[in-house]
This record gives sequence, C-alpha cells and structure tokens, in this order.
Amino acid sequence: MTIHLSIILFLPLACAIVVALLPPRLGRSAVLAGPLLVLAYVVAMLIDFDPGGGLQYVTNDEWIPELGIHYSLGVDGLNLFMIALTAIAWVPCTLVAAFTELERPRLFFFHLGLAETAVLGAFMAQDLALFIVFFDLMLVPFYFLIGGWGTGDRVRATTKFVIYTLSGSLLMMAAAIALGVLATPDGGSISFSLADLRAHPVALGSQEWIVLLFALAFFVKAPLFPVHGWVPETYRSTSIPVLALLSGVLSKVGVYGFLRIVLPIMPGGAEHWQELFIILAVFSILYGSVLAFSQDNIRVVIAYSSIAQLGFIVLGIFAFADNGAQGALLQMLNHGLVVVPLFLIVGVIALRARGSESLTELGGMAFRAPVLAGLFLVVSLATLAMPGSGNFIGEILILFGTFEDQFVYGLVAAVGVVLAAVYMIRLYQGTMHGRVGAAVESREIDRVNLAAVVPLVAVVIALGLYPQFVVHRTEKATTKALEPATGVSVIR
Amino acid sequence: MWFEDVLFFIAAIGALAGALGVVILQNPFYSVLSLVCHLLGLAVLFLLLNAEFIAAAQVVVYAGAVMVLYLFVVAYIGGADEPLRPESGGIALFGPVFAFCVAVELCIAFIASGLKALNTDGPDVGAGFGSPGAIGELLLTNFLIPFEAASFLLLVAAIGAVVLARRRRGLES
Amino acid sequence: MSATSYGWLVLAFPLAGTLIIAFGWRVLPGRVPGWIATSAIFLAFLSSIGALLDLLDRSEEERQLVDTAWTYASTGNFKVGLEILVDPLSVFMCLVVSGVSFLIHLYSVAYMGGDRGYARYFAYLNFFVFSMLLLVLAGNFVILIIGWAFVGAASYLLISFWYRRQTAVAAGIKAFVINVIGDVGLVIAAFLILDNVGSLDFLPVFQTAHDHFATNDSTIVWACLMLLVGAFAKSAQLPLHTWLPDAMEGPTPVSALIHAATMVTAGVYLIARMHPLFELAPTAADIGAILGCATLLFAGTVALVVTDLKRVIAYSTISQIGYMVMGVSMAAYSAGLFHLMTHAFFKALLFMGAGSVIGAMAGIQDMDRMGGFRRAMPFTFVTFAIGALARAGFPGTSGWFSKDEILAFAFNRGGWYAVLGVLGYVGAFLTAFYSFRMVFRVFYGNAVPEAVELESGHVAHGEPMNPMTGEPEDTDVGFPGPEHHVAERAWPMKAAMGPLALLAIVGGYVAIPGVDNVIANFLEPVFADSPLAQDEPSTGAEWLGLVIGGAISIVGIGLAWTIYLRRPGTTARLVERYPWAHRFLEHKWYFDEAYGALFVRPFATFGSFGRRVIETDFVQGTIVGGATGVVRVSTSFARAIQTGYLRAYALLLLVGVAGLTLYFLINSS
Amino acid sequence: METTWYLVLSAFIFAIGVSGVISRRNPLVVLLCLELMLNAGNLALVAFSRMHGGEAGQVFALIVMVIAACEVVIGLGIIVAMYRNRLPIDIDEMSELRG
Repeated sequence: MTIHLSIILFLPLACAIVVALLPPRLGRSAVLAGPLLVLAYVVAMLIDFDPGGGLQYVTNDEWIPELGIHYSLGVDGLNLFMIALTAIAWVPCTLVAAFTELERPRLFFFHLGLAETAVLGAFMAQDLALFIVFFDLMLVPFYFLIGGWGTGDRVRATTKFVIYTLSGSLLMMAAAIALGVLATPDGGSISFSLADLRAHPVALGSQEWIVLLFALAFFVKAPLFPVHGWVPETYRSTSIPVLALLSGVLSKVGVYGFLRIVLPIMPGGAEHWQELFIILAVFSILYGSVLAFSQDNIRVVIAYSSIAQLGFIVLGIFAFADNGAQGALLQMLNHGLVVVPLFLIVGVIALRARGSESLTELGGMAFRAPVLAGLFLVVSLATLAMPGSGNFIGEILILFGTFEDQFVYGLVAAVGVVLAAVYMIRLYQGTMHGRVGAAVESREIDRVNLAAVVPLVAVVIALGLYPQFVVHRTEKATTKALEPATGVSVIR
Repeated sequence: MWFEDVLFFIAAIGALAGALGVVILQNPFYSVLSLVCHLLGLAVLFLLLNAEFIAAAQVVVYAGAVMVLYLFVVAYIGGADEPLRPESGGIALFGPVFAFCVAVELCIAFIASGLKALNTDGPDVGAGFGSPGAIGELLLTNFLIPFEAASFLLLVAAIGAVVLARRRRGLES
Repeated sequence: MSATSYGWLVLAFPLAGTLIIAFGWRVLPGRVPGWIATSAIFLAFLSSIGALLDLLDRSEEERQLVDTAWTYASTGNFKVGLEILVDPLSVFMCLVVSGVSFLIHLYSVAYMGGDRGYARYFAYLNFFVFSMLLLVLAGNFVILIIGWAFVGAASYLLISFWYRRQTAVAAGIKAFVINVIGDVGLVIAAFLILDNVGSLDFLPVFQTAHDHFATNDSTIVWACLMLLVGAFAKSAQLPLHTWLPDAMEGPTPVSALIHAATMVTAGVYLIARMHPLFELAPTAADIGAILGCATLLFAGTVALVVTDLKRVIAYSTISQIGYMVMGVSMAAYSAGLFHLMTHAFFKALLFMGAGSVIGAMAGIQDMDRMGGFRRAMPFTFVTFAIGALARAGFPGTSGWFSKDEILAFAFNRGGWYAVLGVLGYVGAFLTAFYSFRMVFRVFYGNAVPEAVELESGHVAHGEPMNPMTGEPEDTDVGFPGPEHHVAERAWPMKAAMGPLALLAIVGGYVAIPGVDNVIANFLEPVFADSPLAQDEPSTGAEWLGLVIGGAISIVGIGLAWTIYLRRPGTTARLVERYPWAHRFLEHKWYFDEAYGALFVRPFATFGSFGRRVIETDFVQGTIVGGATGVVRVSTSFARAIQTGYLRAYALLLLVGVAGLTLYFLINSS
Repeated sequence: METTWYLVLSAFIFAIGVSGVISRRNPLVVLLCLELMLNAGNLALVAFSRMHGGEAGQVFALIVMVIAACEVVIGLGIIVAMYRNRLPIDIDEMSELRG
C-alpha cells in the first residue's frame, strides 16, 4: 500500500472548504467527515509503517528553487505518533464542537480544518522553511478560533497569545534563515532541507545563538517557565474543543521541534545550553505543579499541570540519553491523549454546574454521574502518570534518562511526580467528591461527550497495556535524532 | 532656433504663473481658471517637444472637459473663500519650505550632476513622431494591456463617481 | 497446567470480577455483585492452591518459574516484559492474600448490604485484590511498581469510598500522596539497579547483584534505602505512617483487608523479596530494622491513649508491621512472613469484630461510649477475644509463635540486635495491654443503651454521622443505613469470622519449634542463597523466648485487667498526674503537625507566593510587561504620527522624499 | 532647447503643487494642486521621450492623464457627497483616521 502524505496533509483543509460551501444544515452533519477520513488514513499508515525503516512515504518536490525551499514531507518514528495524535485528537473535538451551539459554525469548522492541516504540516515537514510556514500557519486559525469563539476577556487573551507566539516564531524565522545561509557550503546552493542542514553543520558559535532563538519559540509554544504568561488567560477564555487541541496537540509542536531540528542539526548549540534548559525544565515542573494546586479554576489547574508535564518532556529531551528522549516522545503522545479528554470532561463539568469552573463551587458530582466520575478517574490517574498507564512508562524513561548523567536534577524532577499526584487528586476530589458544590446540578455525561471521551480513554488504557507498540516504532528514530548530541557530550 | 527658445520661455512663464495662481489665489473659482492657463502653457511645451497628440489631448480633455467639471462643482458648492478658521501655523509654513527644498535638490540633480545626456536636445525625429497614428499604434501593440486597464479604470471611476454623488435616501432628512 | 498458568489465572479471576461488576453495575441486581466478587476471589484462591501443588511437585531447585505474557516496553537497556515470577514466596503471599480476601469479601457481602454503592464497592475490592496479586507475582521491577501503585490507587478509592465525607476525602488524598512518595522511591531504586546491573528482572538481578556491588557499596545502600522508602510508605512505618490511622475512614471490611491484612504488609514482602540486595547493603537493612523497632514502640504507645476503636487497631497494625519489618531486615525472613500470615488472620478478625460492634453502635466508634457488649453479642465477643489473645501473644495462640520467633532471631544475631529484641518485648507488653484495654472497655463494664437494646433483639439506629467530626452524613452515597447488620445476625459474616478465629489459634501450629517448621521449609528455596537466614536459633532458645513472651503477655493482660476492671478510674488519675504525656500521645507524637509545618505549609506558601508575586510581578510584569512595553512605546509613537490630518501625511511624505533625494545627491557626488 | 530646461521647469511646477497640497485646506484646491504635480510629471515624461526619441514616454503621459481624470472624478464625487451631507468642505475636519 502506498500512503500519500500530501493527501493526509490537505484532506482536512479540503473537507473544511467543502463543508464551508455546503448549506449550513448539511454542512453541520458533514464536519466530522474530514477528521474521520484523516484518522482512517493515518490508522492505515500506522499499520503499514515499517518500524525498522527510516524516513518513509517521502514526498520531495522543489518549491522555491531560488531559495532552496522544498516541499518535502516524510514520516519516521519521531513524527509518526504525533501525526496519529493529531488525527485522533481532532475527531472528538470536532464532534463536541459540532453539537455545540456556535455562531458562524461554517467559519468555525473551516478554521478547525485549516488548523489540522497546519499542525499536520508542521509535523510532517522535512524542510525547515516548510516547517516554519506551517508553524506560523497554525497561529492563524487559532487566532480566530480563540478570538472569535472564546468567552470572557477573549480579546486580551488573544492579543497576549498572538504577541507571545508571534514574537517567538518571528525570532525563530530569523534564526532559521540565518541557519540556512550559514549552512550553505562555499560554492554550493542554499537549501533548507533538514537532511542537507544536518549534513552541513554550522560553526559552534552560530549554533549557540540560533538554538537560543529556536528554543524561545518552542518554549513559548510548549509552554515553559518563564514564557508562559499567555497561558492562564488564554486557557480561561478559549472554548473547550479548541482548548483541548491547543493544549493537547499544539503544545507538542514546539517540543517536537527540539527533536526534529535542534538536536540533529545543531547538537553543539544544544549541548551549550543543556544545563540552562534542564534547569528551566525542572523549575517548570516544580513551579507548574505548585501553582496547579493553589489554583481555583479547573482549567487553570490543568494549564499549570501542562506546564509541569511539558517540563518533564523537555527534561527528557535535554537529558541527552536515549531513554530520556524515548520517554519524552512517548510522553508527548500520552500527554496529548490525556489532556484532550481532560478538557472535554472539564467542559462537561462546567455544563453541569451552570458554567462554573471554580473548585470551591464544585464537588460531589460522582453520585449522579458515576460514568463521568469513572472516566475522569481513569484520565486523572493517567495524567499523574500512575504506573500501569502509558504516561508512567514515558515518565520513568524520562527519569531514567535524566538520572544517567543529571542525577540531582532527576531527583528534583521526581518531586514533581509526587506533586502531580497532589494536584490531580485534588482536582478529581474537588469536582467529583466531597459535599455537593453550590453550583452543581449533577447529571450524567451526555451521549455526545461520551462518544468523544470513551474512545480516547480506550486508547489511553490500550497504551497502558501495550506501550511497546509506540516504543518499538519510535526507538530507531529517537536514537538517530539524538546521535549527534550524545556524540558531542561524549567528546567533551 | 531662437523662435523656439522664445516660445519656450513664454510658455514656461505662463505655466509657472498659472501654477502659482492655483496655489495662491483664495477663491477656488480663480484657481481653476489659473489652472486652465497653466494647462495651455503646458500644451505649448508639449508641442515644442514634438508631442502633438499629447498636446491636443491636453487641451481637449484637460483644459476642456476636466476643467469644466471643476467649474461645475465649484459653482454647485459655491466657492466659499478660505480660510474658514485661522491657519494653525506649522504645517502651512513648513510645506512651502520643504517644497522649495525639493525643487532646489532636483535642480541641483539636473544641472550640477554628471548626467551628460540631459544637456542635449535629443536626436532628430521624423515627421510622424508623436502623431496620433504613432501613439495609436503603440497603444494597440506594445501597451495594449495598460491601455485596456486604463479604459477599465475610467469605467470604474465613472461608476464610482455616480455612486458617490447620488442622492441617498434617508441621509438627508 | 504449570504453576505459571495458575499464576495467570490467579490474576485473571479478580480482574474479570472487576470488569464484570464495573461494566454491569447497572444491570446486576441486589447482592449479585457481592457474590460475583466473592466467587472470583475464591477461584483465585483455588488457583493459588493449584500453583502451590504444582510447585510442591517440583524439586526444590526448580521452584522459581518465570513467564512473560508480552513485551511491555523495551528500548535500550530498559527491557521490560509483562512478566510474573512464581516461586514459593509469591505463592505463599498469593495464598494469604486470596484466602484472607475471600473471607473478607464474604463478610462484606452482608456488612455492606445496605450501602448504595454496593456494586462500586465490590468492583474496587476486586480491583484491589487483583493489584495485590499482581504486586506479589511481579517478575520485574516495573510490574512490581505497577502493582504497587495499583494497590495504592485501590486503597485510595476505598478510603474515600464514602466520598461525601470531608474527612474521608482528606484521608484519601493523604494516603495517595504518601503512596506516590513510595512509588518514586521504588522508581529511583529501580534505576540504580538497572544502571549498575543492567537488568530489571528479579532473577538475573538477584543472581548477579554480588558481581556488581561490593558489600555496603554506597550505590546499593542508596538503592536499598530507596526500596525502604517504598516499603515504609506502603507499610506505614516511621516516618511515613501518618496516612494509615486516617485510612480508617473507609468501610470497616476495607480496613480489615487493605489496612491490616494485606496491602500494608507489602513492604514486608518487598524486603523479603529483595533480600539478596539488602544482604549486600547491611547498613540499609540495619536502618530498616531500627526504624521498624522504633515504629513498633511508637505505635504501641499511641495505641494506649486512642479512644477510636478502629484507630486503636490501626496503630496496633503499624506496631505489628514494625515487628515484621524488623524481622525481615534482620534476615529473619520466614519468621517475618510467618508473622505476616498470623497477623493477617487475627487482625482481619479484630476488624470484623470491631465492624460488628460499630454496627451495633449505629456507627459510633468511640470506645468511651461503649461497654458491656459481652452478653449482647457473644459470638463477636468470643471471636474478638480470640483475636486479641493472638495479638497479645498469649501462649498457645498463633501470635505467640510468630512474634517470639522474630525476637528469638534478634537475640540469636546478638550484638546490638539483642537491644532490638529487648525493645520488642517492651512492645509486646504494650500490645498485650492495649489489646485487652479494648476488650475490657468494649465488652465488659456496664452495658450501654445500645447493648441493652441489642440484648432485647433490636439493632440500634441513629442518624448516620461522621465519627470524627460529628457532622451528619450525606446518606446519598451510602453508609449502612437502617438495613445494617451486626455479626450475630448475618450468616456470611459469621462464616467469615469463624474460620479466621480458628486460624488465629491454630495458625501458629505450623511452626512449633522443634516439632515442625512448614513455612520455613516451604520458603527455603527462596532464601537458600542467604547466609544470614541459615543461622537459625536453636530450639531451646526459641522455647525460652516463647516462655518469656508468654509471661510478658500474661502480665500485660493482667495489668489491663487491674486498671480497667478491678480499679476503674486509674486511667483518669494517670491523665491528671501526667497531662503532658497524655497530650503528647494523644497528638500521636505531633507527626501530623510537624509534617504540616514542614511540607504542606511551605508548599502552600510557595504556591500563593508564586501566584501573587512571581506570576504577577515577574512573568506578567517583567516579561510580559517588558515585551508589551516595547510594543506599546513603539505603537504610541506610531499613533502620534497618525494625526488624521491629510496635510500632515503629505508633509511626512514630502520630508521622506526630500530626505531620499538628499541621500542620493550626497551619495552620487 | 536642452532637456534640462524642461526638467527644471517640471521640478518647479511639482514643488508648487506640493506646497499647495500641504498648505491649502479646501479639498477642491488640493485636487487642483494634485493636477499640477501630475502635470509636472507629464512634462518630464514627454521631455525624456523627446530626449530618447521614442514615443513610449508619451504613452505613459497619456495613461497618467487617464489616471488624473479618474482621480478628479472620484475626488469631485466625494466633495459633492460631502456637500450633500452638510459636512464642512475642509480637509482638516476629516481626521477620523487619527490613531
């Protein structure tokens, strides 16, 4: 079977355009078609994928030959499951959105489809310029989705979100151009292809500042302390399906960039900043965790918990150990898979509490909504990396990788594991257990949300039973991505 | 060729005077008439430059049609004299100063620079140079697309003017 | 079928029970979930027996079987399969766990009969048994940690089973977090072992550990200390014990099963399982023994003053596990595990009896309000007294044999271990005293109204209320309401308590010094590699220990009899005389307060500091403020230019043109 | 005549137009001054066309005249609309674009 990545890439956009042109009533029922088709195709790709092979299903055409920019797509172990995560996450979020009363629904779903294409493109791109095009393209639909369909002080939130991410990605663009120019061999022609950039490493001094600019953009996206200022407000005022995607999928693009671009192409620069990034990651873990259990709004709790979780992922990547990077990759998938249902459940809870998302007003929901409580429990336990979940394998690999060379930082990060238990159990108890909250009108989860959350929970449980499915397929690519960086640290 | 030189100076002085009149005269009605004077001067200069068709178009289209349009509008809205309120200084003062600076700069560029080609009369040209036939051939061959675009532009402008200036119901009650 | 197939079956039955009840809770009527759960555990028990028989058929060298279901995760040197290890130790644990669990399930069928969360309760309970069995059958560190965390989660769910109780919810989070601390300890230990030995599978690690570590190598000491963190968190040993008394918020059978008989003894199992490592790190083992000894004394003193019936038993559990930890840390493996078994019998029995009394008191747990239940509940009285005797180590009971075997081992090791043995006898005296303090206060003395009511055949009912705070309960969630049972009435409860009472007496006869030593012989292959374990005390020394222990026990019981029955009011005088001592013990040595000040408060402070200062001033102020400040200044400049006056724009344009022209002029000349 | 003369003349006319655009407030006069600037350009174009001996410059001038006509039409249309709506005929009054 041949898989054409371009089809996967542009299918969501094409479907979104078709839906936008259909009459509203017809279009409403057709919105799921795009994400479902993509999911089906991605599942076929997952089955077809050769775990032992390198880059597969490669598409490589010249796009702007004068600037050495290629339309180059490919799948290997690094992005296989990121693509799968995108395809999986988009279905339930679209489903929930389709059954929510929205203004201008056709425009909303057009943006949603565009966003899927942009995210898939960023994951698939094998050309730095193409990556940046899609990386920035992601911003456009999300800008409209947050600003147009958010709640509360959404203008302020959108402005912050845009200023943060845009300044990050503009700096990254400058760094990328510099990288492309500096990497051009004398007499050779410029090329932004990742393979070429990897073949012609730039001087160490240049690597250092280029890595810093890249890292800034990726940290903002992730987000990591101290560039997380946009997070609380954006999380507070974004509508639930969009927020689930923002936190579950979009945040992974940044950290994915480390594995795809920074470590293989600029190992020296990455090595230079390793200590700093590890400290930032560890501090993010502690800081995110501590703030997560001193917050009242459940969305913000999850927002800070994401900061902590992404801290773990960055820690795993910059441990420069195979186990760490492997765990980070696994954790990227796992975090996406648990955060999406987590936010959908938050939406369900808010619906059942007259829109309240305050822990002081919630509580005691489990009695009339046992199924909701059960699903929430599974997801919460997976989020806190309960052994037996895929998250646990991810986290233990990250910790093992960190312990190898950075034992002390690993120990501090291990404190974060305990704190994760504190804030997740607090969140679960605050909503489901205890006295019935003031705002709660406890009802069982509705069918739409059930249909959206249950498959995700099933995937989470399946990953807990057989994480090797992921590990086996990603192992080779992670080792390869990490090779240059570990080589550098060995030489030192 | 003293005749041509004399004619140039007469026409140039006329054009300059017309231009100054446009800017200086307070009543818009007189400004328009001054512009007509300026345009006629220019038409003479065009003739001196072997651009007969342009000169004719200048006189017929510009000095004729467009200026008539101006006059109509001035008559319609009543050429109220300026100033309605006292000048606010700054800009009105700086404007002419800077304009003069630009003129001086340009003159320095034309005269004092090493652009030697400017100091010629140009090559001798045949009788057909600048005639309607020659211009028409160029318009329908080399410059067909700009020509068509210009015609569309005129069409759009015509419609736009109608839309802008028509009576709107409800607004004037 | 081989022993490993039985091992998988042992896991499969409780898991199947969990799934059936979890997915069928809406359709399963009445007590069906209870019976499904009970039979699932019974089948697991039968499978354990099958595994036992299969092992006994094999020669001693072939009694360690490993089986992998599938590769769980494998990358680099991290290679983990879903792997079980069936050997005498795990089969022994399976038998104890599934056997006791079966009886407690049976008890629960009736005890929880009136609860609204009946199906949920049994789903949780079956899940717990599955997790516990996974823990003991695990064949490598990762599966062990998974089982380890699963029992923690099940315990959390069952502690906050009545989730509308604020105290239950608070106890749940406390238990969960301390358990996670233990998990992290195990993870770190697993890393240290993987990093040095290169494997996570038990058998290779144990066989090759001495090639990689010198004795008392700092790495192995740290690894063992981390293992101890895990063990102590789970087994509620000092200083990680604070969650267990609070865990009594759960239903009483849960306390019997998880917080007395099985889960909390997992730490003992862990140390026994890891004995090849601990023998390479005697320092860590000694620390374990000392802390175990300290725990048993600490918990014994606290149990003297606590008046909540279940919490007394909880502290006694902590104290008894202290004995076991001390034992296995001193290489008295089979003795420690023997005590684990007998303790499971009598402690489960005591909790069942306590549950019966609490049922009769309509939910009240305060011993000050109890008294004279001897005639109202003769069956409960007899079984409870048997349990108390066994716990006190009364001659002839199971506790007598098992506890004194540990202490005999301590004296046999000699040196400062003898000090631990002496302190163990002090603890035994405390145990005997507080055991019968309970018996005399609950069953003797003047009959309270509830007891009188029960004698006339009527079960007392009261408003359900939280025994800790006195708040009225939210009965939506459950609590045995008017339908509740006491042991005297429901046959499943009697059927569970009877066998346990029998076992509490005769359970010790499998290891009478000089006569037989069934357990030690069966576990022999597991500990064959341990030189320390081979050095057993002589029969004579053991009997000497038994005589001393029995005497101490009788003295303790006699003292309790004197204080509580012959001269009631002695305790009040003691409290008056030494108020500081009483206050110190009543606050449980101020551990909760210290942790509050040391950990909870600082984190909460840092949290609010982060929220108020770092977030607003640094992140929003400096970083956001700095970035937006640049933007704001530049935009305000741009805004100032946008005057809206057409002529101003034109002037700007002109200035630009003039400037450009000037630039070119200067450049060209 | 040398081309320079025409160019200098063109520069002066242009400058006069510019100063008018900047200092006058009556939109009608501003439009007239714009015409002046365009014509200055035209003059330069035609002069260069003569200098090079090709007619392309004249065609440009013609197109510029077309554009000037369009601009006049639209500008006058706006002025008429303003008058109709009783707005003051003063460009300084129209400053809604202020940032």
